[in-house]
Amino acid sequence: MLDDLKLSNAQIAWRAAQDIADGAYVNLGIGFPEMVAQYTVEGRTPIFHTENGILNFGQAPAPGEEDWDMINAGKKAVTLKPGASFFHHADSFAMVRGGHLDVAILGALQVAQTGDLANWRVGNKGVPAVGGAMDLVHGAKRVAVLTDHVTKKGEPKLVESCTFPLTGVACVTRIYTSLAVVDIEDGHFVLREKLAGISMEDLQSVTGAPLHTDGEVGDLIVPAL
Amino acid sequence: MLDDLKLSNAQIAWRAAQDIADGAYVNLGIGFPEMVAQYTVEGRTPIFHTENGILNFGQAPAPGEEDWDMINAGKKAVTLKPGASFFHHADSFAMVRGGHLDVAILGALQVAQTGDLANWRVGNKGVPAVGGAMDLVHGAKRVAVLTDHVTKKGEPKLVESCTFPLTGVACVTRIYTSLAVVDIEDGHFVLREKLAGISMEDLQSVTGAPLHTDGEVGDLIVPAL
Amino acid sequence: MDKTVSGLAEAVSGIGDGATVMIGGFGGAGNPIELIHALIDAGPKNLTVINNNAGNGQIGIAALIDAGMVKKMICSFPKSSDPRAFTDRYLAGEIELELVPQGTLAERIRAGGAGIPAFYTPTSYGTELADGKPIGEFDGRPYVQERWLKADFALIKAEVADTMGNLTYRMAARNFSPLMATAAATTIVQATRVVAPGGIDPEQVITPGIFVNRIVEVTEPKQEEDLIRAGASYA
Amino acid sequence: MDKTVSGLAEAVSGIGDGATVMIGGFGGAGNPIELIHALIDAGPKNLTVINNNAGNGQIGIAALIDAGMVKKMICSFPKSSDPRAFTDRYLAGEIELELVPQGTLAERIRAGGAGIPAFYTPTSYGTELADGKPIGEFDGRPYVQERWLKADFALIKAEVADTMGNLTYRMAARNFSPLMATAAATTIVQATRVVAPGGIDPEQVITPGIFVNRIVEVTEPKQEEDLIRAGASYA
Repeated sequence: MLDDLKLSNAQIAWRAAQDIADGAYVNLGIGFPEMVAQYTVEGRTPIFHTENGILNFGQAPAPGEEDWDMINAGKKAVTLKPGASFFHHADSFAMVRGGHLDVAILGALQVAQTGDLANWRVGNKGVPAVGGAMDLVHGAKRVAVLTDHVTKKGEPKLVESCTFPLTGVACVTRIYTSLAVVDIEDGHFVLREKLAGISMEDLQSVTGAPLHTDGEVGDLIVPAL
Repeated sequence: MLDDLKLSNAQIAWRAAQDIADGAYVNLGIGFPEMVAQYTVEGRTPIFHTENGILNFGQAPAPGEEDWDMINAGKKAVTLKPGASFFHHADSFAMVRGGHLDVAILGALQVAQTGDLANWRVGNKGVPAVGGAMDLVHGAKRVAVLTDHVTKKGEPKLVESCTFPLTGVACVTRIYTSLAVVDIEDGHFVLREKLAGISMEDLQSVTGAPLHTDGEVGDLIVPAL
Repeated sequence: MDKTVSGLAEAVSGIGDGATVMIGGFGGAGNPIELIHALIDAGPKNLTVINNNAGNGQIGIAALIDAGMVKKMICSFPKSSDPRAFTDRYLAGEIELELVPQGTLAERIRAGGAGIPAFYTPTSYGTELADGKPIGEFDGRPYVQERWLKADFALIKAEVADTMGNLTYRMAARNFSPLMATAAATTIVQATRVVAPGGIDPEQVITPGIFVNRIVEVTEPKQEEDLIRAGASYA
Repeated sequence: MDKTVSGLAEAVSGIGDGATVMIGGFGGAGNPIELIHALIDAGPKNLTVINNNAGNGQIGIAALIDAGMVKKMICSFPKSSDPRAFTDRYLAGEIELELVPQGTLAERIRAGGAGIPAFYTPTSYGTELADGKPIGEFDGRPYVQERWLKADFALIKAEVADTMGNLTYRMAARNFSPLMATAAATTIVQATRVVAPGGIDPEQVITPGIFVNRIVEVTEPKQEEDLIRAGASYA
């Protein structure tokens, strides 16, 4: 049933984009979070940061037009917008660690009600790779997560405490899922919006820790995408 | 008697300049040490660094030609040589603290046989001001001092241990005085050169700690300046 | 996005009593004289001011001190060409001084901007300026632990700004300014020229716009050294 | 003063067995392919290599690993487009990995160049990458103490170099290179264009020459991503 109701990744990204203010400095994690840029709200011009040293990059160039010296952290070719700048890695992570980004939007394997995030490694097999994830979770004024509400096996991704290796402790402030928008406040999940078609009980049953409310729970309404 | 023999400041600066290799990166302290630049050995091109963010600056401009946005750490107007660069203060002191300078040449109130230097403050009266002195003593591969051998009152400036507030501990490696060239090695003064006209005994009598020797002591020979 | 404001008064608005203010400049180079004088006009009290020096002559930071607005200076060298304003108040016990070695001052400000709460440096080890600070030993050598420096506001003089806040500087007027721009909650810039986005080559941006909040164009900025040599005064 | 050398072989001379080598580049941007291949030709063993990634395809750092010359990688992301060379050896236990968060890697290298033996960062606190590292608390928040990183050599790709070693870079090929240039005892640069002193505007120098030891001109440098897409191999 949830599979019929739930938002697509594009719709989750769209919802996250609604919360990005005009002029905000934003870092989008590699992969799914990068989709958020496509749904920038009309009339707003966020400035996108990439760890490898560009502020205010834009869309991918047309195929064949790539310059591989102008890439983002996902190693995809990008273009520049007017007012862009290049800088080295220490300056780039000064922006991150120094709290200069307004928002970082990341993917998640698990998010705990304490705000702990696990998103870099499932276990201890294979080659570990961390990139900039552990920096980004401590950098932005607001750290948001995009994620399916449950795993492919139907297990909660919003949990009491993470079982996968942590990326950071008490760092996430908002979660955009395929079913809901959940804030993290004082070590609790606080439900802000949910799909109208799902009951509180059903939502709680696929969430690994108590969903609190604080005033009215809004309807999570997104366009068809 | 010593007053008749002793080198002028210009001659001390000249002697120090002889030890600056071609292509060396050099910081000259404000005041007396700045004179060293005037005696650069023919055919050598040291590169001068100033704390406030210039590498490879040159002579003062002609009077009236000053641009007060192009000054050295002593707030004197300078010119640029080809291959100069500007950078901010953190990068400038990364050059210093990171050990990238080949030599820093500083003034001294006292130098101890341990290499301790006192050169920023006589006592605890008046307004204290430290500038970059405490950074420079830990920055360069070689930290040298230019100084009269004794104070105006005839007291030794090369001492067992400094009585004035310290600038740095175990930092000075060579001292160019008005009477001698003295290295600091393993907590001892090691005499390298002395004026031919002064005896070992007389030199020792105006030096506040034992002068050791390690091989032959050369004659300190400088031109009339 | 346009960070320009209408004038100097708006640029310095909101700097209240007790604020900590970083001010760019070294000697006469890079001091944002017009912003400082606008701040004197605004008149907040009990400021903590961070600059390499402590003002010269009767303009800029010296005038700010003369106006009785500065409670404390954090600087490396409060003795420049004519430091009377600071000296008089300091000897009278009317102004506090936190003396910081110049490289440590620069690194503490950079650390503030870069989210590094503390670091170790060889500088000042064994001296009175390390008194009371934690000492750490690394690879057999002692180092002093220093803390980051942040500010509520930074006042910065730039050469060119675009409206998004990207900045370039002029020669050695760069000095502490790019660091201070990163370490203040609100960074206020006076620029000799303001251009549209794209007007600065992305390769040549020294301060990226993310560090800048307000920009005011001052097309013919005063140079502190020139003012001092001319005997100028704020009043 | 002229830091240019006659060719690639001379540029990488003296890099001996057991050396620690920083190599600039992030993804395909900024990797000094020609210097890396010259290093493979020279053939030292048991190298420790520091780069954000751990090589891709069959060229550059991947080829260095395939040649059996690398004992240890220090990097943040050893899983790029085609990381087979590293993956195979890592899973076979034939190569060590020190995994460092990207911002911490950058800051550790900067610290190495700036004479800062240790610093505190919020990054990795509470994670397995902080295991065994000292924790410090500042203003009520916990931080991880990290140490500087230095190297014997750095291999750097620049856009323009003057003969005194002043450098500019090309777009996002800048990445770690200006940091690594400061943190190595010997910094070796391949530049697309070498000019006389004065050929780079002093305002636009990114790496001042003090950090550079050897320069070799490589007028048409290979771009790693292009090589990988073309299926190129070192051998």
